[in-house]
Amino acid sequence: MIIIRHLLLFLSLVFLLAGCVPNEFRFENRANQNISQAEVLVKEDERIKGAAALFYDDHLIVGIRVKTFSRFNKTKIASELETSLKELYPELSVLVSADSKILTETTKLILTSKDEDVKEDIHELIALVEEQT
Amino acid sequence: MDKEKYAKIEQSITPTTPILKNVFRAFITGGTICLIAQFIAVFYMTFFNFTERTASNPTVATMIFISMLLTGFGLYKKIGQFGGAGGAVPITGFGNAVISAAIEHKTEGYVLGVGGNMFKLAGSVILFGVFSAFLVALVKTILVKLGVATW
Amino acid sequence: MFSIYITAFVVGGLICVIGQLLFDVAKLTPAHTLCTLVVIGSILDGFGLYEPLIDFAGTGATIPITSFGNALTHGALAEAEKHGFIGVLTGMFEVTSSGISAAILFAFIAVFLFKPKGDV
Amino acid sequence: MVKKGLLTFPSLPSIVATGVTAGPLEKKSPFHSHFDKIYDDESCDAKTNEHGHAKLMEDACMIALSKLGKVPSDADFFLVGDLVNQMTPSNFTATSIGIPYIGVFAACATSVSSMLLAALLTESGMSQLTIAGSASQHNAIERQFRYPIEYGAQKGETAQWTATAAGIAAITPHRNGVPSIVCGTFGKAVDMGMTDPLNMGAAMAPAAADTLKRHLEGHNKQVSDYDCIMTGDLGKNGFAIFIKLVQNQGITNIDNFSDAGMEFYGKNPDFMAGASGAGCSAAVYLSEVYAKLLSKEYKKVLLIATGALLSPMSFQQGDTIPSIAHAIELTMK
Repeated sequence: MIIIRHLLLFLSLVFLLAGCVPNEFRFENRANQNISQAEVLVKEDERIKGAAALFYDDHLIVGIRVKTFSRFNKTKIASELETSLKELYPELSVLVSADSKILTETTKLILTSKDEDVKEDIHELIALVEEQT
Repeated sequence: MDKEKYAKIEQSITPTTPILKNVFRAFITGGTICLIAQFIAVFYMTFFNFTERTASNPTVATMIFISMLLTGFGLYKKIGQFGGAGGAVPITGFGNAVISAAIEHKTEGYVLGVGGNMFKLAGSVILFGVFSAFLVALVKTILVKLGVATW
Repeated sequence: MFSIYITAFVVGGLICVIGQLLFDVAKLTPAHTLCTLVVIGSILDGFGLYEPLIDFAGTGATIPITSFGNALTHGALAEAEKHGFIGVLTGMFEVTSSGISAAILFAFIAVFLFKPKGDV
Repeated sequence: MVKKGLLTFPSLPSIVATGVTAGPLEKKSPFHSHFDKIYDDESCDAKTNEHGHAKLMEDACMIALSKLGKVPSDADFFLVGDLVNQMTPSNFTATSIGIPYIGVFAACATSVSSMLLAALLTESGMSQLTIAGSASQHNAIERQFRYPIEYGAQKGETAQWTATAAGIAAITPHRNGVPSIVCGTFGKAVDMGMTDPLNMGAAMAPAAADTLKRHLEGHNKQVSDYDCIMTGDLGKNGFAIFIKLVQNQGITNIDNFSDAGMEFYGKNPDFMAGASGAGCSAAVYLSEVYAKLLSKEYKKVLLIATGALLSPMSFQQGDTIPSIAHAIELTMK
């Protein structure tokens, strides 16, 4: 019994710590852009079930979560979205990733809004995505 | 008595492999190992700067570390006996093959024993991995140059 | 979020089932089975099918030995895309699988810590 | 009587003493109370498994000799064998024990072939005391023939577990009050095309059936003459096939048949089909069977040790597994 309780505790801890971001759409505008276009584009895509988008300065960073069976194509979905967003916001440097790390980190950036570090964090995320295995 | 006649007798008596049972056990064992690895991967993604893609390296290393402990304490052979391919196919099985061979041949010395025998089971996996990767990449490159395929 | 755990379990389990069928139906030895799976992983990556599987199943696809063939082929293809034929070779030399280095390292550590025990 | 492979010993050489040693896992054997020494360490407190293997054998020899009140220099011949490369454990034992030595290899059938040769030497008057027997050590032999000990390979129901045990017999010219060797049969190597080293019972069963048939016909005996007919290490599956083959030969009464390997671990499923190894049959024959002969529970027994004559290389080269079985008949008057 004790083992089971420990296991349950451990599992719930892992789930919590895993940055269990709920499936919702979060859009944050800190760059005086018209974000509604992006909102429509992301929300209308049926394959996407959650997203966090942050407009900051000249950056647009979007972390998306795709539906389970669309995960096979998630890199393609992300790059498609990236191309369309680039067309919408030609003046911004756009990063779209279906990697859950980007989603959690972007969510964190949106929630803990300390303006000074955001730029640095965004650059870090970009470097992270470009990193090869 | 000829060989064919004996083979018939032998087959009628030797119990058939319980394929369904083995397959089920392999599924459970292999699935559980991958599930544990997924927890570890999420752990690395959450607490360190790893993406889904880059987290796989430390995850694999951690799994092999676990495999080392299980092998050393004599538990991996029990997992292998229960799970069959479920224990052998995950990277932990690769680790088990290398580690078990290494500790087995310690008595012959570190160079000829450990060094020479470490890959006696797992070496073929590396050979065929590298060779098939070479062939596949070569064929694909030729096809792309011919315009038949794209990257 | 939770679905990744389910897909990892199921896909990882199914790859092991293929291995078990190679054991029991095709009567291959463990070494032959693992080699076959590595070659399968490598070929799947040649068709560009393994990476989507990783996206779908996470560790369910990266932990089975098939991912080793995939990693090598992927490295070779990535370089080949940039440098042509010579990239096939350089790409393979560039890829170091963490699986192999971890196995070597931990095996050598294990040599100092453990002794084989012939119990049941 | 001169017949192919058939031996009779009119002078009735006797097995005057036995020494049986075993590893820690062998405490699970229902025969363990008959073993003279059981180690707590699986490599018998030696540096390596191979040294442990040699120690197992050496201690069995010393125990057998001490029961007679003899020292190694009193013995005339030393006939032993094992399964490790070039029989190094036997060679090391022979070095330390210092008796003129003939290495005998018949895989797991060495237990009986060495005793038959010892009986021949005794019968011819060339030997007053011969030490014969065989040994096996699980760790040393598994790694030689199969995988590293800690490797997680799945073994099927037909696989066998190499026993850690040694059985040594001291054989002298006839003495009263101890079991003696009446006759024996050297087997022919039989190959029925079996290739699975994890199902060696199936490879060895035809050899056992062949030797049994030749022994019964050649010495003009019946199955019912014996209190016990015990094969060596066919295991559960091999023994079932052996019984089928024996029944096909027209022998219906199989009540007195048993198999040392199958019984060795008390049919514990952890050990799959049972024990194997050169020490398995030697240990059972020279402890359990010998004790029952001494107590006159058995008057006449036929022991058929079986051996699979494979090497890891022959298996990898895709060769089939030839097998051999040697039979020895013991009586107690």
